[in-house]
Amino acid sequence: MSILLDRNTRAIVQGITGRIGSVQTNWMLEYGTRLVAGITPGRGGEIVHGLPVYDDVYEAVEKHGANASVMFVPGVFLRNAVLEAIDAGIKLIVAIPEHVPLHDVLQMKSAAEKKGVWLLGPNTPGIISPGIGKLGIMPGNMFTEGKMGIISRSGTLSYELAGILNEAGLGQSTVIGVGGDPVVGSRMIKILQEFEADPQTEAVIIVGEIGGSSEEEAADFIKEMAKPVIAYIAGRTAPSGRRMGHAGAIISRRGQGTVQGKIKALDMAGALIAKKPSDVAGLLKGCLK
Amino acid sequence: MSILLDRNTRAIVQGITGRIGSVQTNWMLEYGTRLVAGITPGRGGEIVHGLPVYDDVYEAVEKHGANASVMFVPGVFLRNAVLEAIDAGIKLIVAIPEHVPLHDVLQMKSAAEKKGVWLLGPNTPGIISPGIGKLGIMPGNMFTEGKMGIISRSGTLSYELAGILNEAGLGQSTVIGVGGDPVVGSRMIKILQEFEADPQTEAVIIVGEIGGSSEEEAADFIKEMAKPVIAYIAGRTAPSGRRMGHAGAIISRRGQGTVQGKIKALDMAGALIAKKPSDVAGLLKGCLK
Amino acid sequence: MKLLEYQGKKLFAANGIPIPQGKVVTNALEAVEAAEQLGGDIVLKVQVPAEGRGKAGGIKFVDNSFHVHSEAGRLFKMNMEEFSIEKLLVEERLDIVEEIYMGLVVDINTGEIIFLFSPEGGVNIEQIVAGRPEKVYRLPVDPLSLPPVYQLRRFIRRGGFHGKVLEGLTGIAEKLLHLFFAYDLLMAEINPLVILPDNQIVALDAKVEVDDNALSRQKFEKKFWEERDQLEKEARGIGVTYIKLDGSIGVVGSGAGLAMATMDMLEDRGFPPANFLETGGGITEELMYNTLRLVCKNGNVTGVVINIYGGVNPIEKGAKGIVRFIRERGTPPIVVKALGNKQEECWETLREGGITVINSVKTEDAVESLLELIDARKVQAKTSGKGMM
Amino acid sequence: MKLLEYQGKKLFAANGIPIPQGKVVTNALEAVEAAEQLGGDIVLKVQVPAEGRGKAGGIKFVDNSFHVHSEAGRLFKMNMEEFSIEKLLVEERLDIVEEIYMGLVVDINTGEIIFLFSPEGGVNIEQIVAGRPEKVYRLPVDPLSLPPVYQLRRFIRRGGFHGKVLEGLTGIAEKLLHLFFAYDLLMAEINPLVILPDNQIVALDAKVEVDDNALSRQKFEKKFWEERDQLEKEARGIGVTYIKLDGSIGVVGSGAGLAMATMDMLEDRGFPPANFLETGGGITEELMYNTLRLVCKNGNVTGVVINIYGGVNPIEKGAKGIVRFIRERGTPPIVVKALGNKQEECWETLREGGITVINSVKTEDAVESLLELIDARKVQAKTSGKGMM
Repeated sequence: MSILLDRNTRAIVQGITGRIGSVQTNWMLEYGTRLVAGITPGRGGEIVHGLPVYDDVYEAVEKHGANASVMFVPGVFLRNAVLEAIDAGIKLIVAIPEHVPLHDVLQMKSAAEKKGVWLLGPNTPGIISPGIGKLGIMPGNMFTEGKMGIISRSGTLSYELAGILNEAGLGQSTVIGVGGDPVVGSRMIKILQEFEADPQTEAVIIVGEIGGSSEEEAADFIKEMAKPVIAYIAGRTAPSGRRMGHAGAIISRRGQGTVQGKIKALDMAGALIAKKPSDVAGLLKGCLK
Repeated sequence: MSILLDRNTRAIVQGITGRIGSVQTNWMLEYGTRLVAGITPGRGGEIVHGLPVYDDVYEAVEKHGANASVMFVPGVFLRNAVLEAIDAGIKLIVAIPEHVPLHDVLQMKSAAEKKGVWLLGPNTPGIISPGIGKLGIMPGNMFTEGKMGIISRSGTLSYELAGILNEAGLGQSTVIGVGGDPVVGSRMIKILQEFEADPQTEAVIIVGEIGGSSEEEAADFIKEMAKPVIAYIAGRTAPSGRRMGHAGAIISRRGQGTVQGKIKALDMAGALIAKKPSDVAGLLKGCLK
Repeated sequence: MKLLEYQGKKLFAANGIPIPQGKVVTNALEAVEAAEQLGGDIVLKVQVPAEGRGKAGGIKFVDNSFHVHSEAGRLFKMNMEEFSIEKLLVEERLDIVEEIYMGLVVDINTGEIIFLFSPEGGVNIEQIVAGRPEKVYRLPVDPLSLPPVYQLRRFIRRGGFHGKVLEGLTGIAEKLLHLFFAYDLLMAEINPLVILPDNQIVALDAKVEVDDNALSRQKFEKKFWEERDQLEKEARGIGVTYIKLDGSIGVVGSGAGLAMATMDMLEDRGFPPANFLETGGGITEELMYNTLRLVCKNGNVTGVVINIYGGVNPIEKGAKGIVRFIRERGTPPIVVKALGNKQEECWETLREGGITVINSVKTEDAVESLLELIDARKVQAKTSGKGMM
Repeated sequence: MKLLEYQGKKLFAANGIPIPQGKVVTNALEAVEAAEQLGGDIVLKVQVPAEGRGKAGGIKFVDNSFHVHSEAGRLFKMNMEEFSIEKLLVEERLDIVEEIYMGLVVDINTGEIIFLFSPEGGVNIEQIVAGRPEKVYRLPVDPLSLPPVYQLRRFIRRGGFHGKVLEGLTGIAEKLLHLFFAYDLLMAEINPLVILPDNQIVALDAKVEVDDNALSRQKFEKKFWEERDQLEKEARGIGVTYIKLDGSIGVVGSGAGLAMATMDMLEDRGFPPANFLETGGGITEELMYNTLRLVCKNGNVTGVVINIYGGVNPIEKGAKGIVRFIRERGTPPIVVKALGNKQEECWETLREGGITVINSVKTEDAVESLLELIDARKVQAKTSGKGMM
C-alpha cells in the first residue's frame, strides 16, 4: 500500500476543461491514474479525454464515488473549488495552483482541518504513488515503484531526490509535495504518521526548506518513529525572510525557521541529516540492512 | 415557583443609560426585581439607580453571575446586544424594542435556538412573575401573585387579562409576552411545556391573534396536558394579512393563520375557548374545582 | 414597502440580474416613443402594487406598433384593485424557451428563510404548487451562514439543468440571495425567470418587498405604494398603523391585540368597526390629537373607543391630546379606557375635559358605554331637534 | 506589497481609523509650507519601507517652525538601509496620554490569523514582548468566521480599559479587522495607537502589507517599494523572483527549493551564489532569455547554473531562450541541467546551440561541470592572452 493515493482512490479533475487541466489530465491517465470525471461549472455534459465533465463535485461523488480531486483552476478561484470539494465529501485534495491569495489559503486550510480532509498545496506538484497513479504535474517517468516515502516542501527537489533514489535502486511508495507556499493545507507531521503506519514504506525522506516550522514540528514525531528518517534542508545560503513588523517578532519563537534550527531539531530527534540531496542514497543504504 | 423568571434570576439591563432604559430600570427595581447591573458600551464605570454599568455583558456575568437580560437598546442595535448576551451565557433574554428589522430577528432567533436560550420578543412588554420580579415595561400594579400562567402575543391584552383574573381573585404565576412581531424568538409550545411542569401554575391562558401558526402548533401539546388551557384569539374582524407574492402561498399550509383555524385547532386539542377576554374568568372557575 | 415592478427590476439590473430592455412612461404618447426606440414587438405592463395584473388585463402584448397608442391609452384609464394607473412599463418582447420560478421568502412560522425554485414557472405557478408540489424545490437558508455558490448550483441542478443554463441560473440565484440580505428584503421573487434561445437568462418580472423597519439603514427612496387609501398614507406620517374598514365605530388601541379585541366586541354587538388603529409605544399629546383627527376623517364614524395602557406609553399626555381634539370639535362621542402607570392623572385630565372615562379592566364595558352614549346623543338630538321645530 | 506609512494612513482614514493631520512633501520648501498650514509643533517622518526609522534618525520633532527647512533638508539627504528619501510626511504633533499596540498578522506556522493588542505600545514594544509577555494579548481569528464587535470589546477590556476609551479602541479594532479582510492584508499594525487628553484615539503609525497574490482582485495602485535593488524590480517585470547576493555564480532554478539547493552546493564548493532566482511555472523562450540577461547584468557573475524541470514548464521552449542569449552574447559560461517532459528535445536544442547539457539527476554534477568550464576558460584566456603578447 501507498499512502493517501492508493488503489481505492477515485479522482476527479477540477478545472479539466482549461488548457493545463486538459493536458495534465491526459498525462495522469497515461500514467494509469484512476480518474473518474472532470468538473467545470458551466461545462457539464462535455467529454474530455474520455471523462465525463460535470458542473459540480457533488454529481461526480454521487455517480462515481469520487473521493479525491486534483485542482487546475486559476488561483483566485481555488478557494471555492476546494470548499466545494470538502463540502461534497472529497477526502484528498491536491491544489496545484501557485499565486493563491493567502486569505484564501487560510480559509481552505481551516475548512479542511475541520472536516479531516487531506489538502496538499497550494503550489504543489502533487502526489504520486508510482505504479498506482499520480495526481499532479510531476513527470511520471522520474519515479519508480518501491519502498521509500518522500515528503517535500519543494516540487523540483522532490524530482531530484527521486532521480537519486532511482539510480540507487530505491523506488518510492508515495512522493508528496506539501506545497511551496508559506502556509499550506496539511502538516508534515501528519503525513509522517501515515508513512510510519504504511506497510509498504520502509524509510522516509523529508525535503525541507528555510522558513516556517513544519520540520521542527515533525521532529516531535520522528523521536517516536520505528522507521528511519533522512532529512535534507535547503536554503543555508538563502537570505532570511523579511520581517513582518513587530507582529512577526511577537508571534514567532526564537530561532525558529532557520536551516540550522531545523537541522538541530531533526538531528536531535534521530533523523539522519543529508548535506546534499545525493547524500540521501548513501545514508539510506546505511540504515536499511 | 414561577417559570423562566424566578428567585434564581439575576438580571441585567442592556441599554440602561438610555431614557426609557433608565426609567424602566427604576420601576423594575421598585417592583422588587433582582437586577444586578446595567450594560451600555462606552459607559462602563457609571452608576444608574445604584446599579453598576459595564461596557459588556461578559463583565456582568463574570462579576455578578447574571443569567437574564432585558433590552432597552434601539431596534437597529438589538441584534448585536442579543447576540452578545447569548455568547456571554445569558439564558433568558427579554427584547422590548419594536420596529426591529426582520433579518435581525431571524439571526437572533437562530442563535438563541442553537444555544437553548429563551428569547422573548422583540416587541414584547416582557415577563412578570408577580411577587418575584418583572423584566419589562408592564405596569406592576396590574398583576397579582397566584396560580394562573398567561402566554400572550399581545402586550396590552395580557394586561386586560390579568385585570380580569385579579377581579375574579385569580392571581398569576408568570405572565409572558412572546412578542407582537410576525417572527418572535420563542415558540408558544415551549412555554406551555414549562407551565405544565411548574408546580405553582394550575391553569394556562393563551392569548392569541390572527396570523402565524404558533397557536396551531401549541395545540399539538395541549392534547397531552394535564392542566386546563383557556384560549382567547383576537382578530376575527381584522383584515387578513397581505399576500407575499406566490412565495407566501407556496410555503403556507392551507387555512393556517385564520382565527377560525386557530380556534378549531385549540378546541379540538381540548382547550376551552373564550369569546371575549372577560369570559376567561368564568371558564377558569368552571374547570378549577 | 413593496417596490413596483420597474423599481424591482432597476434593483435587479444594478445587482447584475439581467432584465429586458424597457422604459417607464406616464402617458400614451411617451409609450409610443418608447415603443419606437425599442423597435419590434413590445409589452405594456401597468405599474401598481396589485397581484395578478396579467389575469386582470393589466399586461398587453402589442404586435403592431400602430396599436401602441390606443392600447396604452386604454391601460391608463384602467383601475386595478383600488389603484389608478400612473405608470406603464414598455418592454421589448423576448423569445422564450422556458419559464422558471425563483423566489426568496421568510417563513414567519419557523423564522426560516426559504429559497424557492421551480423549473416550471409562469402564470400557472400556483397550480403547479397545488398539483405537483414535488416540482417546487425548497432550500432553507440559515440567516447566520448563507449558502455558498456551489450549494446553490447543486440545488438548482435538481431542476434538471446542466452546463451554461445551470451556470446562468446559479449566478442569478447567488445575486438574488445577495440582494435579499444586502437590502433587508422580506421577499424577492422572479416569476417568470426565462431562458432565451441563446441560453441567456432574463428576469421578466420582479416582486420585491423591503422591510420598513430596516429603511433607516437602507438607501431606498421611501415611497410607500401599499396603502390603498389616503388615510392609510396619512397614518404613516403620524406614526400609527391604520387600516380602514366598513363599520361606523372608530377604534384606537395602544396595541394591535387590544385594538382587535375591541373591534371583535363591537362587531359582536352589531356595531362593526370603522377602522383598525394601533398607536404602538410612541403616544404623545400631538400623536393622540392627530390620531383622532385621522379616525374622524372617515365620515362613517359615529363614535370612538380609545383603549390604551400605560407601560412605556405616557397615557396622561395622550389624555391632553384627546381633550384638545374634543374641545375643538365637540364631536363624536368618545369613551376612553386607560389603565396603567399614571392612570389617575390621565383620568383627571379626561374628566376635566368632559370625556367619558372607563376605569373597568374590561373592554366590553367601554364598548357598552360608548354605545349608550351614542344612543343618548341620538335621543338628545331628536329631542333638541323637536324643540327647534 | 508593503505600503509606506502615508499610504497605510490614507487607507486607515478612508476606513474610519483616525490619523493625525499631515501632508506628504517631496522637498524642504514644501515641508515648510505644510508646517505653516498645520501650525504648532510638527513631526517630520521619512517615507521608506525600512524598519526602525525612529532609531535610525528618520523621525524629527521640530518645535520651532524656523528649523523645518533645515531639518527637512537634512532628512532628504539621508539614506536608510538601501533607500534614498524621496518623500517626507509632515504631521501635527499630538499630546499623548497613552501609547498602545494593535496589530493583525498571519502565523504562517499554524495558518491562524492573530489579533495582537498591548496596552503598552510604542518604540519599546519588543522589550515589552520579551520582558513582560503577559502584557501582550493574542486573539486567534478564524478566517471562516470573524469575531463580532462584542468579542473584540471583551478582548480589549483585558488591557484594563473601560468606558469611552474602551469603546474607541473597540471601534478601531473592528475597523482594522475589516481592513485586514477586505483588502487581503498580510499584516496591519498600529504602533503606537495613542490616546489623547480628550480620550480621542489616533493611529500615529501604519504598517500595512498587501498580499501580492490578491492584487488582481484589489484596487491598490501597484507600487512595489520592497525591492532594495533595481534588478529586483526588473525581475518582477519579467515574472520571476530574484534576490541579489554577494557571490559570483548566477543561479536559475525552476523552483525555489532547487535554486536554494544549487546555491548551497556552490557555497560549499567555495563559489558563493551571485543571486537567488526562481522562474516558477511560467517558463517561455522569452522569459528564459530575459532571465539570463537579468542575471548577467550583475557584473560579478562569472558563470551560470541553470537547473530546471519540465512538469508544467515547457523546458524545450526555455532552451531556445538560452541558446538565443548565448548566441547574442557568447558569455558567460552556462551549464544547464534540464530534466522531465520533453527533456530530449530540450537537450538537442541546447547542444545545437553549443550549451553544456548535464543529463545527470544530481545538481552537484552541474555545479562541478560549471566550475570546470570556468576554469577551462580561464586557462584558455591565459593561453590566448599569452599568444597575443
